[in-house]
Amino acid sequence: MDFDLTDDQRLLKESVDRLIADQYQFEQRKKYMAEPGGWSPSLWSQFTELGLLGLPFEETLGGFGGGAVETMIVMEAFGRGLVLEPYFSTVILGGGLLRRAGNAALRGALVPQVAAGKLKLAFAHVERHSRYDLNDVATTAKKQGGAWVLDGAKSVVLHGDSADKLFVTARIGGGTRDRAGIGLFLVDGATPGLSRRGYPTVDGLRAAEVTLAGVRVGADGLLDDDALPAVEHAIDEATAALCAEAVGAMQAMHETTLEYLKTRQQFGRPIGQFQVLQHRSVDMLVALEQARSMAMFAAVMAQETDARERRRAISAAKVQIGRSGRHVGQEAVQLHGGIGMTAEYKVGAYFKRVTMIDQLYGDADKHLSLLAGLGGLFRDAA
Amino acid sequence: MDFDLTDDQRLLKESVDRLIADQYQFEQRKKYMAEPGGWSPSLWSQFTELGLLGLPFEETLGGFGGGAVETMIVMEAFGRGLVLEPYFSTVILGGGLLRRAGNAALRGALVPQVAAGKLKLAFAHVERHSRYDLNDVATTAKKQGGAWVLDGAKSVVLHGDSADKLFVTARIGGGTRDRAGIGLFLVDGATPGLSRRGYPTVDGLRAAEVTLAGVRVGADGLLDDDALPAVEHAIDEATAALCAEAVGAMQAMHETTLEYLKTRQQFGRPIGQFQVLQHRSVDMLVALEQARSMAMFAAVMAQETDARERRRAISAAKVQIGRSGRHVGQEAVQLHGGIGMTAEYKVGAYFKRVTMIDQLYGDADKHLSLLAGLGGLFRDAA
Amino acid sequence: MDLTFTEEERAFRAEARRFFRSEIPASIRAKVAEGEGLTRDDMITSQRIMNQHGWAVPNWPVAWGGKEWSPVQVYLYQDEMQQANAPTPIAFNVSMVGPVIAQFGNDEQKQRFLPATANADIFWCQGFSEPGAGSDLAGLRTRAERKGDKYVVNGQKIWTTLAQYADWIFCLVRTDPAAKKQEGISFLLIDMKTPGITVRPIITIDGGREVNEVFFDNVEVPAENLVGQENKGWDYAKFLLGNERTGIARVGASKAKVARIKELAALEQSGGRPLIEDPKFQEKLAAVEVELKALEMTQLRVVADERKLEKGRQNPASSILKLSGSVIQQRLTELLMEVVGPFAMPYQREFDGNNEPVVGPEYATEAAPMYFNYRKVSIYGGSNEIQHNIIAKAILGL
Amino acid sequence: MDLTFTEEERAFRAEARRFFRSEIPASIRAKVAEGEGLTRDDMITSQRIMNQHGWAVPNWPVAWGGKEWSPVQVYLYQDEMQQANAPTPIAFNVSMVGPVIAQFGNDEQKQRFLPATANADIFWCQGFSEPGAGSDLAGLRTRAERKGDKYVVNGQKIWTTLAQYADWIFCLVRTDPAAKKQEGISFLLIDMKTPGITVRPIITIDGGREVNEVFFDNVEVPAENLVGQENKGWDYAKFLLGNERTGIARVGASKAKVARIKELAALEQSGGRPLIEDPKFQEKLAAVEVELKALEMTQLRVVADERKLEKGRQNPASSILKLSGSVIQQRLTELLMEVVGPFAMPYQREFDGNNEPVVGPEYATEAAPMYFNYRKVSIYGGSNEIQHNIIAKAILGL
Repeated sequence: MDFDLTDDQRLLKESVDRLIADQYQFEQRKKYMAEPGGWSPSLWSQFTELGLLGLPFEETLGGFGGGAVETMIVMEAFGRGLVLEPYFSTVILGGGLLRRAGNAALRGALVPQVAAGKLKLAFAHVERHSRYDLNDVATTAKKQGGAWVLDGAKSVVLHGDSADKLFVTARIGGGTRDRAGIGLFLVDGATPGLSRRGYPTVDGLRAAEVTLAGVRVGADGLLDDDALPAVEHAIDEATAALCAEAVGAMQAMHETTLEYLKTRQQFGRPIGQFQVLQHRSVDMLVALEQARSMAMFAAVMAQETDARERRRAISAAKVQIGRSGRHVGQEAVQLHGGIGMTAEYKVGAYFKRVTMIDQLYGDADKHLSLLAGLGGLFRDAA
Repeated sequence: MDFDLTDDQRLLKESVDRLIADQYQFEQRKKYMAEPGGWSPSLWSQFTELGLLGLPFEETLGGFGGGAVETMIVMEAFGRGLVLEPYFSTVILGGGLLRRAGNAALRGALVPQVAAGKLKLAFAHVERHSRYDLNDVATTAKKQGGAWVLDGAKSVVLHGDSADKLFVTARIGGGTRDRAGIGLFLVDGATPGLSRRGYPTVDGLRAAEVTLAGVRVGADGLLDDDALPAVEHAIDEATAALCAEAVGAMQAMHETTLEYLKTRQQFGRPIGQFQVLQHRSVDMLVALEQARSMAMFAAVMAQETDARERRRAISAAKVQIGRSGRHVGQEAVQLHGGIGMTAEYKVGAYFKRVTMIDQLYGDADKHLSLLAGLGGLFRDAA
Repeated sequence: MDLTFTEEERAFRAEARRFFRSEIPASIRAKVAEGEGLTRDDMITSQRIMNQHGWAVPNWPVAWGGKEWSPVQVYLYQDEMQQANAPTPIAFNVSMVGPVIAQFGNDEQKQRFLPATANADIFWCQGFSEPGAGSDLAGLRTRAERKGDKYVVNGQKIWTTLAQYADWIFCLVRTDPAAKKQEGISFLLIDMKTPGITVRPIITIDGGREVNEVFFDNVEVPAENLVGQENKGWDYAKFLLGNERTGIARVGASKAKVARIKELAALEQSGGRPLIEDPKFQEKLAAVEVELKALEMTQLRVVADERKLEKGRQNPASSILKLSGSVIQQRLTELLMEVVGPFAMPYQREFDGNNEPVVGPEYATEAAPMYFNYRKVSIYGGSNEIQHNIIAKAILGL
Repeated sequence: MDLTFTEEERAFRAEARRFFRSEIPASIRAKVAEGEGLTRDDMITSQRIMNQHGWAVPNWPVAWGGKEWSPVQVYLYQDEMQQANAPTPIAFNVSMVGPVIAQFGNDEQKQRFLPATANADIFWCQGFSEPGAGSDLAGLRTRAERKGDKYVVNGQKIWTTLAQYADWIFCLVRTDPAAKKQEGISFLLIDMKTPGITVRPIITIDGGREVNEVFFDNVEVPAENLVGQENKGWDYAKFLLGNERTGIARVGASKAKVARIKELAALEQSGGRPLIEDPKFQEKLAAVEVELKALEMTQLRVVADERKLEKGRQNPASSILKLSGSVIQQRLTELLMEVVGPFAMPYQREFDGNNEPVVGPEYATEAAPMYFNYRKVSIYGGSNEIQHNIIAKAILGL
């Protein structure tokens, strides 16, 4: 039991923290958002130089060999900066699918490109009716000769507009909501029949609607013909990463709010002297620290191979993150008053991001249901 | 739309309020509780003299002819006094069953006795496994010649120890959880085979375990051979009365807490000057007033004959009362600090009573389920 | 005590229901239902329809178009208006500046402003808040110096709602800087076209533009635009803020939201069945409905009590209307977010010039913006913290 | 960062689990599980078993029986103790007066008191709170006047937990009434058998007797019973209160309650099936489990950090342990009430001399008393309001 960082981890943390402090002040972020793609290619290069794009990959392929703790360190810092670049879709989500479902040859071909910043990935999975049920896939893949033909539509594909290649789930067999029969394909963004419409998301990031109309993929494009377990594991890992990002955002909101309470004058004194605001700042701290604890728990448990144990842990973490995020976000805005409502001020941007993180891969209530259905966290304490 | 009391109602309110103010101070209540039966026969006589025991009965039988508003007035005052006498079991619950299931002859025989304070009633219905499901009745009634023979056991029969006669539900037909086939019987307390064990309840009132072993009841003792609708209506009316009682108790807690905040000195000033305690008193007020509103709503809707409409309204009220009661009760104790934890001080007694009211006939969560299952309160606002 | 409505009251409700649902254009009411911002034309159109019907300014003196309705009628009028998703009459005109002019203005001001205000020939906005002041309204610093028959105004207002639509602004300005905080404030009417006024939009976190900064740089205002006496403006502001409580609980609007959530939750799937059939979702919604019903009853108690209380005194229950109302409104926006699930994410407000076809269901586009926008209801118009302070002092005597 | 336990730590946990579950009598642990009050004998029996095992006073200096365990070991020891429903070592002895005597007492006091305190040959109670003082502890007024080689003590203490069991009481008394509040206080050890001491029970709302008033009427105390220096008692009290945080989150105890609730909810029927199968009940419990898991992780972070921080400095997370811990404990008692349903109503505590057979299931008898009793955890030992004040000041710098 040891919460200390290793020397390597400390170095990583210092460099990412410095990057965010130097390059991701809120005013700088506004500039990146105004760039054509909605994020900064220049920052992307810096991520490459720091080795962040190779973070979770094996060192033999040019990766950093990092694990869940390294990801947590980076994502928490990115949460403080509200990073706009397609890191999550490419490295966390795409990287996770590569690790969980890609064979050695594919990894050997793609990882070096990802690590070098030359290949961006996205995961096209959610459909109109699937909501948070990962098994709900209506998009079809039919075999024609040696190839697969994909038809369907995918919604809210994070950074789907800028991705060079997309992971796509499609049904090879079974009914729309069956767990079995879901195939995972890797599709080049330029494949005929694949069309994308990009748009901004509420939190200032990007997503796309992806339509697949007779998209032909070679036999080697099918990475896994029963992919749900791998998809679930990759999304659990991604969820753990989002928990860390949310903690970074919550901490930033708490610090910003404290700063405001100490400086804003009303009725002739700093409003931080009002006892009610003091107590509410304390409750924000409690929510933040409980969330931080669960993000750590999620990081450790994301690597668990027993799917039920992992499910319990990740769902528990998502519940805590969702609840803490809502509490901290709403209170941060409320305690700021009017200024907290303005788009120019940073606290609202954090609030929007943690709110969207709650909506991703199941909100707090959804995960509470999942956890309850598995009998809760503590099964036999006695 | 008129929230004013009629002149008669105002007179009733004044006399009950005066009775409680004069005779039901907390120290006086302790004396009543120490009497052999756990309540005061002398107060019971005073209730009789004021006409309270005949409150909900027709005037031709010696009653007061009061309706739901009159009951609300009395029960709210009783909530402030934390009245110990078997008024609820005899007049509200017993009276309700008499009105809903008793024929004219029976009412003619019993109502004058109740109104004169000579007959106390109780309702033996809940069983070990039934929890809050009124349809769950395992006690049996079998016909033998011209009589019925009852066998079974009833739990937590409010004021069952002092009742002269008991209403008893028993199954004439159907399975344990069927809605049909439940008979309602009136059984004299002295009938052979009926045994009672009385005990105090957590809130200082009384209840009894009632065992029925071959209890013989004449054919006229069966009041209703399909009694669930009448039982449900009587319990809905009783629930509305409990809501009013809870509001009286909540108001007393709020007043007591305010008084304490204004007088208790800490750190050199009345603790009511601390902003946090001010805001929390305000939140108690909100909870109290919302509860009061719903108690009024329940009073009006308790007489509704459409069972589904009545169910929605009573359940909604019970949800609000349960939640407000818990909030006000817990905060009243918390804001008092140590003194609030002591049995000698009144605030804890109120807290215990509202807590037990939540446990009666379904707690807040149970009623929220019922309400949700009926599609909520507002069905078509547009 | 009789909690049913009288025959007359029921008839009045029916008439109000008919009026709002058949006379106010459906296209405008759909925008309100969806939380989409109204255009200036929408607001003026709706206001004029109400004014033609004689229902735009029921709270004003009869001589100027008021109705002398009973409190119950006022309640029913608001409830039906909100449930029909009809736009509230322009509050700055009807609830704020109109009553002040009717009460404290001189005859010329009344003649000049009241009919035009009722008919929205003038669109007003309110210049009260300032950057330094916030909850401490009386700390305002915008100066108005008397020079001959003019005031020269310099300073800045903030959170000025719909200033971009406004023809005129009513302002609190400091006319005596030497006096104590609440004294030395005056109530001034200013034409927005006067040289020296600059309006700068404030974009809120939902991406909308409701509020603005308004800058005054040597703005010359005729002295005849002073309402009442110089340095007595704080009294008029208090009168105005006291009137502002009307319909503040927004019960009818929340009822409309509940209905909409039920309608939309029937269209969305969750776990292979309509979301509205999910017991857990049902319970979350039912829990808000209970609070809302309680609030409606509380409001009716306050309404019924208004007849009896001498002017100015308050039923303690009235103080909770805004507090509970704001919590309920905000909670409903959370549930709407839950209804649309992942489709809350796309940002589709026209503000950013996005005119492409909608991503996901049409109704999803406003869910997140509405959620973020509604955080304001516990901030603007006296934050919930200030409400707590006021209630603790005025009602609880702490 | 490695969140798994080392081999040594796992072995230590196994040993602790074995010890608490096999050496502490099952009858005593059952009482803890059910929330039934322990007798004096139960507490002494348990303490002596731990002392024989060398585990009664791990936090003391090694010379007096301490263990120099790592913070993780301390955590595991407490977690296993609480999960096994083993009684906590008598806190007044082990966490409070023992460390004070070991740190500030003279050699004679150490020899005389420490071994007897570790073995519960002396049962201590704490005389800090007074009726007028409450959260303002330093406002105490009990006087101790020096007369020759004695102090003469007059005054009153309140909320004195288990004074009815105690052989000795350690008291804060005012020895210099002229000094400022925190100065002029001394730390005195008093034999409860001394003439002039009266103990009066305070019955709490759950019907239990845990706390008392203690009156001092010209109680003569040998001056040798003064700990440390006269008028320096406030320093020792602060030292003592700083030690009190150990295990304050009660994570292990809450884990045991979760397990018990699951066990009992399987025995109760709701709607014709076991309550534990009701999805709504499952979710309510799961929601607390999430908070509890978070608290456990938070506690581990604090524990891991203790090694690194200089003595006295705190990890910000430590401040939330008592706050969150109290909310979780209280919430679990609410769920236990829900499990027993209507059978929460009968009042069956032996206190009232009721020795009849149980009404409803045996486990129902303690549900309501435990719920009411646990309201204390947010009041005693520094109320949650005071905790908020402290955190706001010390951690947030407000």
